[in-house]
Amino acid sequence: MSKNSVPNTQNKSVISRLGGQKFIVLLVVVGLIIFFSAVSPDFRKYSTAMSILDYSYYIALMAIGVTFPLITGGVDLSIGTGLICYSLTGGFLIVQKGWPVWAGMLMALLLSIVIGLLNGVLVSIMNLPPFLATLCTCMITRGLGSIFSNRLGISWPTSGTPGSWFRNIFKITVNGTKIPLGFLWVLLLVAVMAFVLNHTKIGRYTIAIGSNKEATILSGINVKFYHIMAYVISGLFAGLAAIAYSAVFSTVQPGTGAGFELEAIGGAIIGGVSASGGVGSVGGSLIGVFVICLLKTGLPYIGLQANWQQIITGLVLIGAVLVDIMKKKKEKI
Amino acid sequence: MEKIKHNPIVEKLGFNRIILCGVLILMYVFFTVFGDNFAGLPRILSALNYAYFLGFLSLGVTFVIATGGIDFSIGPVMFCSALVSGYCLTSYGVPVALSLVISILVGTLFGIFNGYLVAYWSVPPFIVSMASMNIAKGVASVFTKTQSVSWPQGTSEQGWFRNLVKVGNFPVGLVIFLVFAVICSIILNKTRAGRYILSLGSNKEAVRLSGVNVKKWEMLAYVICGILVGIAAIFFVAAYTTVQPGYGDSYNNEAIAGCVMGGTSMTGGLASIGGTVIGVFIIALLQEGILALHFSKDYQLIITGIIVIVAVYADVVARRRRN
Amino acid sequence: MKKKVLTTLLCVSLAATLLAGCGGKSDTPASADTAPATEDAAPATEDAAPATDASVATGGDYKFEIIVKSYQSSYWQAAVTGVNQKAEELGVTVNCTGPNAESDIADQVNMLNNAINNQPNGIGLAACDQEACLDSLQTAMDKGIPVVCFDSGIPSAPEGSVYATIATDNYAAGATAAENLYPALKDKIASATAPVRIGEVNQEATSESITSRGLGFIDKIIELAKADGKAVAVIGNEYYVNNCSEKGDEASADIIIEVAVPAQTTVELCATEASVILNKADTIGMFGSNQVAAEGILTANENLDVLGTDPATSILAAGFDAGSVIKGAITSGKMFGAVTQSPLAMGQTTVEVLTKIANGESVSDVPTQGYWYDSTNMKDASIAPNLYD
Amino acid sequence: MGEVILTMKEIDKFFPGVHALDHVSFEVRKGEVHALMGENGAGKSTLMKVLTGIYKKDSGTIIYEGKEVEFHNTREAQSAGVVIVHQELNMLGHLTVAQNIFIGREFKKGIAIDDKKMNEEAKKLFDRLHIDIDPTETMSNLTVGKQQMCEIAKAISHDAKVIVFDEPSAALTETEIEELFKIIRDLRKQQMGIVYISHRMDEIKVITDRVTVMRDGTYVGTLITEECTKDDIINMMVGRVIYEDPKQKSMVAKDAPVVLKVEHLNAGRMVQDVSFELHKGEILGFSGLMGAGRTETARAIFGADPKESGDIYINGEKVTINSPEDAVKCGIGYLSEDRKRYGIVVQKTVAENSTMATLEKYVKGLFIDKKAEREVSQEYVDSLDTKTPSINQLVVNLSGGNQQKVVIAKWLVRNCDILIFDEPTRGIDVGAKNEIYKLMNKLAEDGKSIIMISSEMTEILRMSDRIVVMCEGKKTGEIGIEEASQEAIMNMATREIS
Repeated sequence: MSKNSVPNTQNKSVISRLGGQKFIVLLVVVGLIIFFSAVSPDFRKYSTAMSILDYSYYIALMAIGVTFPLITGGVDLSIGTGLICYSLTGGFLIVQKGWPVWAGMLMALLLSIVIGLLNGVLVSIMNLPPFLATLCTCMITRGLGSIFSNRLGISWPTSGTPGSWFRNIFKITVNGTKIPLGFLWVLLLVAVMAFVLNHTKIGRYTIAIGSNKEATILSGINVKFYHIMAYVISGLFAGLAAIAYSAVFSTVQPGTGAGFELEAIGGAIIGGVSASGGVGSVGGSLIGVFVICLLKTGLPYIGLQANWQQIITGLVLIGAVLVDIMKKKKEKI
Repeated sequence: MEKIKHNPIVEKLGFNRIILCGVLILMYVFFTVFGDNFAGLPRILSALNYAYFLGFLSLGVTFVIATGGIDFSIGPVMFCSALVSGYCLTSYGVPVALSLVISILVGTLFGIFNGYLVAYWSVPPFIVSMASMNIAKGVASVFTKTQSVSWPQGTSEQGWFRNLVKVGNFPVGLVIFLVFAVICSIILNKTRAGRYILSLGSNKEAVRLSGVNVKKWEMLAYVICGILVGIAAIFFVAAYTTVQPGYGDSYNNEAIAGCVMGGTSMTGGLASIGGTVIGVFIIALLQEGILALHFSKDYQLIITGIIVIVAVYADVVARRRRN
Repeated sequence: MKKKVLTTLLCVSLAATLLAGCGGKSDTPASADTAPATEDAAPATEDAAPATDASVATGGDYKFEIIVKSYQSSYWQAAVTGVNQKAEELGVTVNCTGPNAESDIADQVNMLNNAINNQPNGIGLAACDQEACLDSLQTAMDKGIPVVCFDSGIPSAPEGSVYATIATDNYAAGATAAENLYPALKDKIASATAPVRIGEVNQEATSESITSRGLGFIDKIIELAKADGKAVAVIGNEYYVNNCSEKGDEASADIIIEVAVPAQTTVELCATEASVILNKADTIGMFGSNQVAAEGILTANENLDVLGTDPATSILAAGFDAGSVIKGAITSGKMFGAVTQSPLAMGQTTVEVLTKIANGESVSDVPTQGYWYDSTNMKDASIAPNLYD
Repeated sequence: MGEVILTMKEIDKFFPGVHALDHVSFEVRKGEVHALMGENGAGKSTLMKVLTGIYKKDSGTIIYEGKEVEFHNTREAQSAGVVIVHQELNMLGHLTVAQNIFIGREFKKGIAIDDKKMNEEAKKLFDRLHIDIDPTETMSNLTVGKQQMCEIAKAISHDAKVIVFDEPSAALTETEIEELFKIIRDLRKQQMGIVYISHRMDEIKVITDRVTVMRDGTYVGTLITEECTKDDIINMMVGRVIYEDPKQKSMVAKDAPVVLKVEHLNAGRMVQDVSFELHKGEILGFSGLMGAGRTETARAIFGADPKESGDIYINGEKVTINSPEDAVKCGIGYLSEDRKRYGIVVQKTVAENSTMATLEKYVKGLFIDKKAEREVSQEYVDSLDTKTPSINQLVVNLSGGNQQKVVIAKWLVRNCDILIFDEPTRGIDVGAKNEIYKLMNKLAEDGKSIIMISSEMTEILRMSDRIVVMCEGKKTGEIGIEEASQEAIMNMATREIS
């Protein structure tokens, strides 16, 4: 028993497995890109890449955020309807109440933090199952969004009109070439949140809670606070996603948004976040999101009728998770 | 207070269920007082229309949640069942009775698919739901060529199936729904299937090590859910005629809410069919009442969310105190 | 016991605070309907209502229920504004409701049943689905509540239940778009050596109004092209291909009409479908058959920059409905033009007709129109009032 | 022994319906190892939890370093120098060793956590304790023993003045216990006050200076370890003498038939080429160190885990067992070492748990015959003397020993001929232990065959007719009870196989 060699090799295999999962998913992304490019010449255009990026920001941002509750062993289902709620609120204040754009955006972010806080309190202090608590806030944000905006669809200032500067956060045109600034932001945020997850107390305790909540409590850590923080992060990123969504799609309609969270969570899980908590990486979540986004945007390019796209997306989802399950099963024996 | 709690009936149903009943009655009184023309049969019938299909969905998902799993493909699968069978009826001339069977069959197939992946391949239920939700929508659109399907009107020759909901003003659907609820309750509490489903929701490994084929029983829960979702589809079209491909998600949350409000634990092992029925009635009454108060549906969602939170929190507190 | 009291208190206070959150807003649904009326009344002043005849119906103490298809797009907001304006003018009470999305058919049926139970003097209905409401219409008739359909008719309604229909002929409106778009493309088509492509994005293939517009556009293009001796083929979504006047043969066609319908009615999928078509080198024209689809085309163009008003260098896009995004695009030359209906007038007419029925006057169907507008005529008195935000 | 560092006086603690601590007093001196003993439920852990701030006391005083204190949470206690090494391992499997040790008080560099420094500090700590563990190792990759060492290292790293060991040896192998004792002696030399909670009498004699005994939430007395005998301590704990000596000879008839034969069983790293026979009416002890592969062997036989190769014969007939279902059909029952996770369904009643393995027999038509179910479970509640208010009680509310009896009843209802008891008395107090032993003997007498996996040498020697010893996944020896001795078994259990 005095030999360290046995656990050491095990350790390496675990690391390689985590990296491996990410690596496989990355390969899937590359494979999908190659496949779509081969089949459809239009897919190869720069503008297509721009579109895919544009449509991926909000899902990517949500996925970054939701990685945290997922790692605690929870989930946040409220981010999808939340996104619409925040965007509606911000847009309503800007368009109907004449607030400056920055103030509307700030308000959207504030609201997202409040909803995140509510989720955190429900889960951490009131001990409700995360699935359920966030299901309720999902319904609540859906309702609130409609009510805050008087049930009106809201169009954020379009490009060319005053107040459209916020669109430049995500995309600027230099000499006629469009630069996907938003993607840089997403990468930057991934780096920041990966740092937070791996090198700060918030991240460390997020993993600790997902790993063994009781033990974390007994280590004298203010678990309630850090547990809440995971949901606040998730909420805040839903708020950021709301701004990205508004900047890309302009018009936000009440009653929508349900389903966004599944894309984000699905992306995170494909990217290697364990549904039972403790394991996951922000970078992996991002890669996972691109699998979903590529399927969504790529399938129309190969001339597939829309209804088949959904079936294929469903099958790919199961396939991605099954590969992981099979691999774990093999390793176990 | 303590005395009430130890009354055998109360103990059997659970104190919180009794409170929930009270909430239901209070809500009715409230809406009658403040709503427009709320008293009377038409409102109740309208609320029941909503309660039927939602109720069957809730009953179904109760079994899945009892195993500690989750299924939020139920709404889209319900639509898929209604669309596929309805398309057979309207476009291929399949008789109504057979179409109804097809509807249940489609639901069952999805139940088998979900159950097999969860139980035998250990795919997390969350992922399975997500996938089968997409697949259900896709299959429905492919099958119907992306067309909505309207089932025959009550006045037409083929409209007899609407009698399942009501004959004249008599709510036949209520009777059928309650009969199914009783059957579900018996399955859950009096049969081997129910015993194993609840037990494996509480401690799957212990049940497996007792020599029980847990995979089979876990899958069965999803299949039962599928069957009930198929039935829900029938009641949906009998009340609302038209279904469109690509929708149905919004009913997931309400069905799960109704089930959980009634005391079924999300972590598995505890389920109450009676609670589910009350929960569904609360949601249905709420949606009718909110309209009668001239509020938008948004308020219904918010209030449902709050009721679920309070109900579950009460259960959490009660359980903590007991331990 | 202390703990129990405490927890109960907590529950109650939680519920109370959350409820208070809603309670505080409890006056909004009522005002939600009236607020836009007062705020947005300015752009659409009294000189609006081009489609209504001016006969004044004096309102009594009537109560009407108005049910719209959804609240999502500004189209419906304009309709509600019209309803409220007219109601105020005539001194009748209206209560506007509607589901969150046009796809929430069941919700709308519930709302209709609810409206009937409220026993109003009349109901104005923009039905999401033509079949789902029939039972309820029967009930309304049995109870003697008159129903007026607006925006979309219900052809199979029980005899006598619907007193009047105030609707745009969507098929004709779709054709209007084709009539205006085709001449601009004509030269390019004539000079083209290879087949050219005209794209059409429809948000869905199930709503009657959207499919009619889509088909109207396709059939008109086919008709116009044939007159010029060009062959047309329709490809893409099965429903449209099978229901247009002539699907043609893709191999031999001079003009290919490609019809796209996204997997779900979400904005980003509309945009994706649009960008697929816009990306094709042979595309010369686009049509988005409702606000979401038209905005999807514009969103897709954000990255492609292929839309414009000059057929020689860019793709010409036609939209449907108004709203600030589409209006902005037309002003800035991104979009060639669009068809707008007159939801404001439609809303007003609906209340007027309902009042007339309540007064015992006889009424008849009022057809409304789709108006083509582009950067040249947006300010015209006949068009401007219909361009809601 | 130095001056008194910690005094707990007249501590009172109520839980709903229970007077958990009834005016308990306790003291620790610098440089002493003070054993705290008592049966399960005697209040030892509760007392320590009051000390470290996990529970709030209802009355009484705690004087620490001459001042009255009250810690409100473990963190306060830790920073004052009072730390506890918990009975259950409180590790965070997904984090590294160093991250675990410094959880809650990470070194920081700006806002970032300084993992490098943590690794260095952890390394220093391990060097000080002469433990060989890589600080960057992921916790879940360590053996239970190493994990325990990490826990101790973590406790010590708090600059502790008082360390509470709550049953530290429960999961350790003999060699690891030796290591642990070395560390404890070291700490004692450094003038720390050490509280040592354990059930194992032998250890108490070896390592402690004083013994305080508790019973039913009350203080019974304090003895100087050197001046008392095991019997004295046990007497104080239970009020009666129940120490039994090893079994002298096998109770199995020479010609008893072989009911279970396992040949060349392979299942992963932990089960390599295991072969043995089990006779009718025999109690076959499986001994070995923690991690020797005994539980894995049992689980493989039972079909709970997949096996790679090997044959199983029951009553001479070859059988295929791919799942617990198959095993149960073959008449094998398995009582897991971890009752809560693998044995009972806590949210079900005693009756429902009793028939869990046999439910198909209690079905009338479509429905469960609840009357028959009640009858049979009542029968076994009576015959096993299970202490439960009623058979409708949820098992979660029963004590460990009684839960174990419910699990036994489950297999007896099934009428299994072969029973595998995996650590049957873990976490069960002395009185209940004896009852389980009696029951096992009776079952063997009735012709049932039993495989008993145990890490307690005394238990093995007391119960077994024959002993199989395993080490690192391989069977390293087999010995009849007549020849068996602690030394002989230990030899085999540590035998290196190349």
